[in-house]
Amino acid sequence: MTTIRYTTNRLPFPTRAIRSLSTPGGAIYLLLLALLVILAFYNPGLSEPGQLSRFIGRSAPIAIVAIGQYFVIAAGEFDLSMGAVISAQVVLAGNLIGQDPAQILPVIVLMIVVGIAVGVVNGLLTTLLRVPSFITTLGTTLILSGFTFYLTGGAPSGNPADAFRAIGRGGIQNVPVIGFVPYSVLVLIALAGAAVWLMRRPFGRMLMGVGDNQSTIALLGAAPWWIRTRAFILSSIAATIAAILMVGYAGVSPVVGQGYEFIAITAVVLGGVALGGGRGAILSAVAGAYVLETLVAILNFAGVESTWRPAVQGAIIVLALGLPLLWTKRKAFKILLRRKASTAKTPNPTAPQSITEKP
Amino acid sequence: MSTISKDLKNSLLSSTGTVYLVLILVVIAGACITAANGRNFFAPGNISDLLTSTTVLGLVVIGQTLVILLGSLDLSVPFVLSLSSVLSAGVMAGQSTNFAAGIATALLAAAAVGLVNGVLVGLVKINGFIATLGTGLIISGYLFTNYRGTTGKASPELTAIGTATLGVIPVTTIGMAVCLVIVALFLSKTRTGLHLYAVGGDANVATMSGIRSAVPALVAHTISGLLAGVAGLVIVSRLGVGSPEVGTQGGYDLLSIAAVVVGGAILAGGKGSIWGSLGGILIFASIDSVMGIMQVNPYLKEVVRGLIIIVAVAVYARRNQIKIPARFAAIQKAAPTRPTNGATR
Amino acid sequence: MQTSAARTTTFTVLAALALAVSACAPGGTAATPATEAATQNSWFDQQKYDLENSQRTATFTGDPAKPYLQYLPGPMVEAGAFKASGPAKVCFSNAALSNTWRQTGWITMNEQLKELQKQGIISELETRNAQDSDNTQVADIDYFVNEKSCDAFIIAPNSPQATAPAVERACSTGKPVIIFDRGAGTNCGTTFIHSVGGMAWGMDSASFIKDNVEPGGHVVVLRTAAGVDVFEQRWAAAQHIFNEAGLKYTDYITGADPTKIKSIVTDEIAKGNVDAVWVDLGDQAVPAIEAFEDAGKDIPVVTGEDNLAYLRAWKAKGFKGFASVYDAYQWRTALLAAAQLFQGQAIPKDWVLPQIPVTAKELDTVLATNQGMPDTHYAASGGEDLPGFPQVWQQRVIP
Amino acid sequence: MSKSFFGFPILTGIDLDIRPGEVHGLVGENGAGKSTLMKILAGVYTRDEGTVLLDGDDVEFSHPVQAQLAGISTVFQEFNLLPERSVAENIFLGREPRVMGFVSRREMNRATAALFETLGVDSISPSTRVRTLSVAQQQLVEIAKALSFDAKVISMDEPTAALADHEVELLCRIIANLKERGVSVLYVSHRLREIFRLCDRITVLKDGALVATRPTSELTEEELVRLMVGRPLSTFFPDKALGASVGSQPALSLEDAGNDSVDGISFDLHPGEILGVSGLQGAGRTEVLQGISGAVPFTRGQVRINGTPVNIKTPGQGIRARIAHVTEDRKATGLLLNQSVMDNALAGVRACSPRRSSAARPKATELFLELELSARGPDQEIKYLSGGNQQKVVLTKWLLMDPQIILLDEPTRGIDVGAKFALYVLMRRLAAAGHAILMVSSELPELIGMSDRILVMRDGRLVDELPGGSSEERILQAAAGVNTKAVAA
Repeated sequence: MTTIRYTTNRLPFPTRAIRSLSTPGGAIYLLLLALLVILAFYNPGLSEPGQLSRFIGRSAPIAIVAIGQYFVIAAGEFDLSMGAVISAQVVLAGNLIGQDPAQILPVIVLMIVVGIAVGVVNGLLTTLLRVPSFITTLGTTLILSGFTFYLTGGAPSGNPADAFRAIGRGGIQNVPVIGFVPYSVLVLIALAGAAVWLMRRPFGRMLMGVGDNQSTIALLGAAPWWIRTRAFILSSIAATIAAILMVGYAGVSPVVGQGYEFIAITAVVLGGVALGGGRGAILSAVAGAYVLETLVAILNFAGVESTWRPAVQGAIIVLALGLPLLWTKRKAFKILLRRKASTAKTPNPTAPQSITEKP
Repeated sequence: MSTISKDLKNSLLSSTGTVYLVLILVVIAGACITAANGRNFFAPGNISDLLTSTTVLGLVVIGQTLVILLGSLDLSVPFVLSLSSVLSAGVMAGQSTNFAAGIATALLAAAAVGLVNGVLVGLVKINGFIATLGTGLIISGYLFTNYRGTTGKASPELTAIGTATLGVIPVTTIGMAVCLVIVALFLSKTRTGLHLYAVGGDANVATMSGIRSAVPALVAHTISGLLAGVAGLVIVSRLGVGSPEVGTQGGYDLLSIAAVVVGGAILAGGKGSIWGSLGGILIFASIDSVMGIMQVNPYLKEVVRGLIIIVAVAVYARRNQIKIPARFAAIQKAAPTRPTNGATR
Repeated sequence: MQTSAARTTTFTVLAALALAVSACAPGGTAATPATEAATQNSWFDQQKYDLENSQRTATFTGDPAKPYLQYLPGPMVEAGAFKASGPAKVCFSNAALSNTWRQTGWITMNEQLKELQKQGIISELETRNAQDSDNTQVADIDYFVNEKSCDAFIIAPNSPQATAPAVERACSTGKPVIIFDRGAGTNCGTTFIHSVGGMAWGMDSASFIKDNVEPGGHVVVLRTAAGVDVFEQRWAAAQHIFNEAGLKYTDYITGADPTKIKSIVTDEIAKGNVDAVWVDLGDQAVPAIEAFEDAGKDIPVVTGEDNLAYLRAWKAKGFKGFASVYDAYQWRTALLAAAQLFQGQAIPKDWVLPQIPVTAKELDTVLATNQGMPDTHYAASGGEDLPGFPQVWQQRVIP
Repeated sequence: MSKSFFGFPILTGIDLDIRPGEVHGLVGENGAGKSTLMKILAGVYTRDEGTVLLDGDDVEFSHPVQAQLAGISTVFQEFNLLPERSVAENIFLGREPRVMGFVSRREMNRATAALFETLGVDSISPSTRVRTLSVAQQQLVEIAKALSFDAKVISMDEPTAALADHEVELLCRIIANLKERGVSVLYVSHRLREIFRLCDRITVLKDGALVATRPTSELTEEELVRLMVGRPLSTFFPDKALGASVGSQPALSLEDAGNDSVDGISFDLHPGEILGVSGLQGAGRTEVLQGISGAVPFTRGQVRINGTPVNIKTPGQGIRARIAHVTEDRKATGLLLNQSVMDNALAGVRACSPRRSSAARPKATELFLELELSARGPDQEIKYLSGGNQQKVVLTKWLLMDPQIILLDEPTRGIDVGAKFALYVLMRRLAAAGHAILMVSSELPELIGMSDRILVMRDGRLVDELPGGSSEERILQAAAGVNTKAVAA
């Protein structure tokens, strides 16, 4: 045991970056890079000006949803209501803005308010009534989508004004080098920046802390219930912003947002963020979202039969998470195979002391 | 059987009792509401409908209960169910001679998927949520690539089972009840069944007691797959054909999880019972049935379902608060007991 | 650290794997070879194809102002025992209300119901929605059968084969069983009401593409879902025509998710020339059109349906469009069929409704008639002569 | 029957034999190696050297179940029970009796009932869920479980720590019962009265080595205490004389404070003073600290801070009253294991005064350097640090919140000697700077070396107050209730 003296000097950034590549949260960037190379191989046009930024732009909603989900997962919870929030907000935007540009601002404000309300409900039910978030958000999903469809007659009446849709559809033309920059890329960059900033702020660290060990945080005089509730609020706001971008990008439809909660959870987990909370980096979750989207694009370009695509995604998920675990467990497996016969002799003498994590 | 009845009695006194209390209230309220509208909740048609809708979900829920007791989840059930339906109907092709082969193929495939889930969760130790999401996606790829729409044809025997009734009770419901009893027996009468509770409740205690946590995981997931397969067969028996979509159409993944939780189980594992889950399904089915009779707008039905889930679990969470024994409790008068901060997690 | 290193290795392996998967994938690039796929589509049925092809252009019996009561000459069903002495109860097992076409039809049906109730022909319509689930629908039909209070059944099956056994049980009650929309895998029903058919739908729009795209051209095909018979039939017919015309095509399953559609079309534009977009559901066309706009490309031939969102985009953007029609007014016909039986009138056994597509010629008229309707409305809703028109459809309140 | 151990790193050359039907007491101060010894016997740890002979056979266990099957059962301090399962299911977990391949619940319940009958317990039904039982009853279930293995030896680790008096009586009867049936009991306890009452022979451990094994009849309580204590450690402590301003207004004063766990707590804590709290496990020391800080608040009595009455009901209020509370279980309530060193240190400031958090960062660095924290840097995850360094970070966390009153619960538990000394120096320095420190410790030398005064607790009450330099014997006697005349009225 050599004593390492505490040093305030952090390692130079490149060293830290390279080191982090060997962590789950860092390796996702390698995977993303590899997939982008493959995508460029199938679609040489990707290197053309504007193409890459368009690709980033159209995937921005998923990345934003992943950011929202990250907050909740980091705090040790789930948010299954994100898809329903997106659908509800899309319908809201379609019905309330209509073709009247004057309505845009008030309706955006209303949407954010609705988003916050959903987050508050999710958060309070989970923290104060102690309903597991999986159930809470499943319940709010049903309630929210049921109500939206009931009130709007099953579908939004039509696309909102073009000025509103420009947020998700338009962009800045003729940018040097890049060519076209969709607004959604700017929104994503702003949000990701804000999220990174927020995670470094006291609130972000408390959020992480609550996911890591709620008791410690509670003894420091903070209110875990309020920290968690804010995570749910952030996630609902993220879903709302994603909804605004999606209405802009492709127009209204009640199916917009369907299944996004699972995509978001998958992206976050692929990004090395632990279910159960307290671990993982927010940008890795964003990278996880882009891994999924790049994969979909590759499958499109490669002409893989459309019906097989979910299977490829499923396989990637299982392998990406399973192989590392399998690698660390290979010893245990050997022991298991060897001791197949005897029941009394249980393997792994250190097991009783190991701390088992529960989701 | 006496131990089973004792077991039943025991669980009725515990949180399962709450579930059935809620169920009774729901049924009474339902009967009143329907009666107020000039309809009979207990009409044979309605009872039969209620039981039929309980059957398929019930089979899935039995498996899901095991998996949740273990502390895992099974999101692949809808796809396993569809898989079983297309395989059985495909192999049978309407021929009596293929009856057994069709059933065997479907159940083997379903159990195999369950086993794979079990390996991923129990041995590789991937989070059950993610693992079964992944296998579900893989199966869906297989299904939608190889089957476009309804396929095959049930053998006459299977169709006969699907339509047969004993009084108002469909034979398939009786089959579900048999599965329920078998799994209940498995849980209370086999070591693996008991160990399942232990692994889900506290993995450390299980290991200290010499239990290998992988075994219950493998068994629970395999049974869950197998029962989803049986559910697929029941669907084929009723529809006469297999379909790659029947599972996803029913939304059996989240609905079954919701039913188990409404039945008093906790998602973290180790607590819950088959009988509670049965109560959970019956609560859902009764409310659905009332709403069906009342012709409630389908979207409002969803709202009601969502409310039930949240309210039920909130009620159970209240009941489950831990009380700390007090050394000087006698001295104090009105001071409220307060759990330590750690107890909330 | 061991885990971490393993992670990196894994990801590298995965990346390689992904590469391998994509490299081995059939087709590799561009479009699916046409001839190979032609034999594959199990949904193609030459007989049905020929029949619907002839019905497309046939002359219909009845008042053209009331297309929902028109039919093709053929065997009729005598009302006979179905004649009711007073207002009768109809039970309706509906597959779902999960898309805008069904919602439009359902609104029309309810307005028609009010009329028939006023006239004292129908007392009540009891409805159960199966929410897109075959199993639920079977239970719903069995519920009606067991309750024994229905004087007639209307069934809009979720999938024809799967609901067949239950439909047969409804038939065995001896009460009239009216099937509409997707059809049942059994012939026991009193009548089957439908517009010409899915194949005709596909033929209409695919022929338009054939006429407007040079042989060898490339069509992007957007399919809502695999295995749903309505969509599969539309596609089977269109595929047949594309194959015959020597057109190349790439097909995608979209789930009608506009975001997905737009990404797909954008990628296709990036890959190279797209000469036409064929959709199997009107909702899919608008995002596809927008993808061309956003890419700064001219909009090629994009087919659609009679939903107003498409018709309006067509009008506004002036591309070569074509709207196949699958009449939403058949929902109304189903109820009228029951009413006619109760009144002792004969109805066609196979009630084929006209299915007249909207071409550039009719576009302005159709748009004028439907002014003020929401984008989700379908022009062929057939409610023009009902008292609630147009407010009820404009407000779009789902009963 | 005999057992021998030779040469452990933590335990060295322990040579111990337990006779059939004997109750063998194992005593020693904290850290003497009792727990390690028990865990080796239980199969939780493996030994490095030496042999364990059971009935003359050399045995080695790599898993608790092996030890149990061989006839050595252990009742640990933390229960290994599933709260949602029945008593019988818990007792037979992993080896449920089967009839024709099926678990026989009837047999299981019958066997459980029989076990309780042999124990003379009739209050527990085999089919009740464990979670509905009291702590004492759960303890009995653990004992029944240990016995169910047909144990030849049962070792018990502080079995009475959580029990009330009448429950202790029951346990004594049970042990007597076991003894009659020829079962040997290895009894670890701090409560000397029980040791003398129950044990036939007593083994004393000190610093991982065996001091003596004597028949109980040859020992007096005073002698035993003398054997246990006497570690030459005083040189490790920094000078005290830095200026406890006793006599000035107390920083903290409790008057008849109490709640569910403690009662009638009254004392004053002055600025510049280190007040030690001693007592056996379960005496209510931790609960007093929790009451003061608001973690588990007092429900009666009066607390004053600097003379002003306060009513602290939550940790947040405690922090606003400038109270720091370093908890006993670092991992469970003190650390954020997956977070970095810096995040842990700043957690407190961020939680209660986020605006000051950026200003706190350089201060944290200063403190780290001053405490000679051994870590790779601010970004290292705290779980990779040693216990001592973790504790330094926890202290830093609290100091950054500028407390006046510092509550320390077992501040040096699981910490190496070097880190301990650094902490002692820090404590002294803090006291000298006018902080008031209340320290709970089970390490008597530490209490004696550091405290200006020592409070002794027993059974939830304050029983004695001793001056700083009191002898270990004096403290132990008060804590264990050996010397009845020492009990304060």
